Amino acid sequence: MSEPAVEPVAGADDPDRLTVSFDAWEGPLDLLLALCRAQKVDLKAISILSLAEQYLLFIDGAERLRLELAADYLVMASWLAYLKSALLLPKAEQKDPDPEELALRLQLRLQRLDAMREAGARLFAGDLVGRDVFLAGRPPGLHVERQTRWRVSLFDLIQAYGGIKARNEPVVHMVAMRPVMTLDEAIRHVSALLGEAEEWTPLEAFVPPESGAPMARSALASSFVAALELARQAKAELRQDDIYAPLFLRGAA
Amino acid sequence: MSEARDQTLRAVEATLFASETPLTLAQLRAHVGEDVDRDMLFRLARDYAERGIQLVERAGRWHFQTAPDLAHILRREREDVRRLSRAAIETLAIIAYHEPVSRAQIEAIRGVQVGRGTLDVLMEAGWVRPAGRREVPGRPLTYATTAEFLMHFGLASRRDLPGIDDLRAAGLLDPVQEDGDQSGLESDEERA
Amino acid sequence: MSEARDQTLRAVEATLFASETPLTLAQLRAHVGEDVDRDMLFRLARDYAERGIQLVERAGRWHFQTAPDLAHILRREREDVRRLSRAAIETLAIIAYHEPVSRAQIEAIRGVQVGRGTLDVLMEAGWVRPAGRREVPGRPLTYATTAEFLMHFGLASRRDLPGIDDLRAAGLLDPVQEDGDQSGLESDEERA
Repeated sequence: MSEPAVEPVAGADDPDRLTVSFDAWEGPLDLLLALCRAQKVDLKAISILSLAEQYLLFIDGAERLRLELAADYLVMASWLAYLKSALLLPKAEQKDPDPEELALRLQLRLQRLDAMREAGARLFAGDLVGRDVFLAGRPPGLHVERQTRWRVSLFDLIQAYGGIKARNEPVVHMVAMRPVMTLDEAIRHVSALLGEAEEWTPLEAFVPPESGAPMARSALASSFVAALELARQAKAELRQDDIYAPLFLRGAA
Repeated sequence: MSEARDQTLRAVEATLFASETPLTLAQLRAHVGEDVDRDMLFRLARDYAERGIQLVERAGRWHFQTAPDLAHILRREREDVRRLSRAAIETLAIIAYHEPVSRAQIEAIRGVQVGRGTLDVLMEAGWVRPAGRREVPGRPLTYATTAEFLMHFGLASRRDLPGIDDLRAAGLLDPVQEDGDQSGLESDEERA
Repeated sequence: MSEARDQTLRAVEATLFASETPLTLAQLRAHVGEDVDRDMLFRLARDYAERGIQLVERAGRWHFQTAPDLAHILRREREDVRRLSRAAIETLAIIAYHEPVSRAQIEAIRGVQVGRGTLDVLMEAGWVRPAGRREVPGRPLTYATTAEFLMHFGLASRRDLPGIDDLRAAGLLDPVQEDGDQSGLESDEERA
């Protein structure tokens, strides 16, 4: 931690040297803390007003020496100038962000940074491994030799083989006969009945009555297609009064 | 103490000596046997209290190390002390005392930007680890210290951080707003 | 023993502990101080005689080591019981029923590729051994089961393996549910 080095020591004309000395602070907060330290006053008792004045003086001095100041130092300077003027106003005229409150907050920030800085130093003052205490130079190490025991039973083995065999059995497809009425059959059946049908007769009457439940739909469908086919051959006439209405059939005249 | 207990104690002692890393009670149990208990570790630590070697607990892990007062004799040969930048030391202190803490919070406390390099140095040393995201807008990543940090700095737990109770009582460890307010921020990237 | 001597003793102890190599008396003197003598080393060795750690002299150099009777604790054998993968079980079954059998034959029977790992696991388990090359083009290596295999599965000989008809009668040839598609060969390397 360096003291504020505003006054050029030697070689006052060498601006580089001054820049270097300004680098001693890590930002404006750090500089403020250094100014506090120089006062040798407890941070809790520090006067933010006088601190602001010192900072502004410091920045002023630096500017007089034509030092290049990083923007954030200037931002802090203008903020502190604002704070200073606000603090100097009579209480009644003080503006909304209460300047006392702002000053208190700055003080807290300084305290917090100072505390962490000190904490860092105290951490490194402890018994550090490799500096103050040392671990065993060459620990032999702990060795765990893992051995895997596989769990599998004879049943697993045989079942697996059975599984492969079953997978590889030649596959034979058996197609079962389904009860259907073929179109040819239906045409024969419908034509046979058509000779007797001089009047309009519902299609259902042409479906063979013996076709039981499993075959009923197939017989109806085939009979319908047969009726269409016979109508196309001009052997039959079809009539339907409405959509979805019953379909009537009679022999062609 | 029974003879069986004495044997277990010896086994614990040998295991701790041989291990390349500090061991937790659970690890000792897994290695030596279920009859290992904390009292044995306390007794071992007492046995060694006055010796040149000591048994210490750090972050729940136990290891042997040389007695701190002998540092001057041992230091001569071993100069592998890490030289950390001031930025890194402060950042480490802030993480240790405020954890879990985001980068923006660290910056708010320090008043300057924290370079990526600073955190990298601390993570590389094994002292700092990412500790999840905070459920606030932006979901910032937070950082915390590791068991290795406690071990390296000779702390049994975070409660042993120097002055932590006083700092907490003074309100200096209260959660910090993430927005680095008025004071401008400058980068310390190069100096990390 | 004087207090100064005690301090030297502790320093010797710490130095021996932290040293990466065993140290001679001369090295200890150079490091700790001229007041180090052999008696100190003997006394230290006595202090540790009953402990889990011991101080020993080997060829004029001193070092700490764990007590020899505790070696079994530092070198533990641990047995992991694991289930054999389906790929490995099937491969083992095929070898048992068809031995000697080449990898290509196993693949033809299983309908999927046999990963190198699968055979390795079976050989590591001691159940399968290489059984010479087949005198066909490419001279493929064949595999067979071992005596250990028979012992593990409680078989007097391979003839004790149930035949295909037995398997069918036992319902073991009922179609199995297949997971995944059957088209083409898939590798079971990872599942080995």
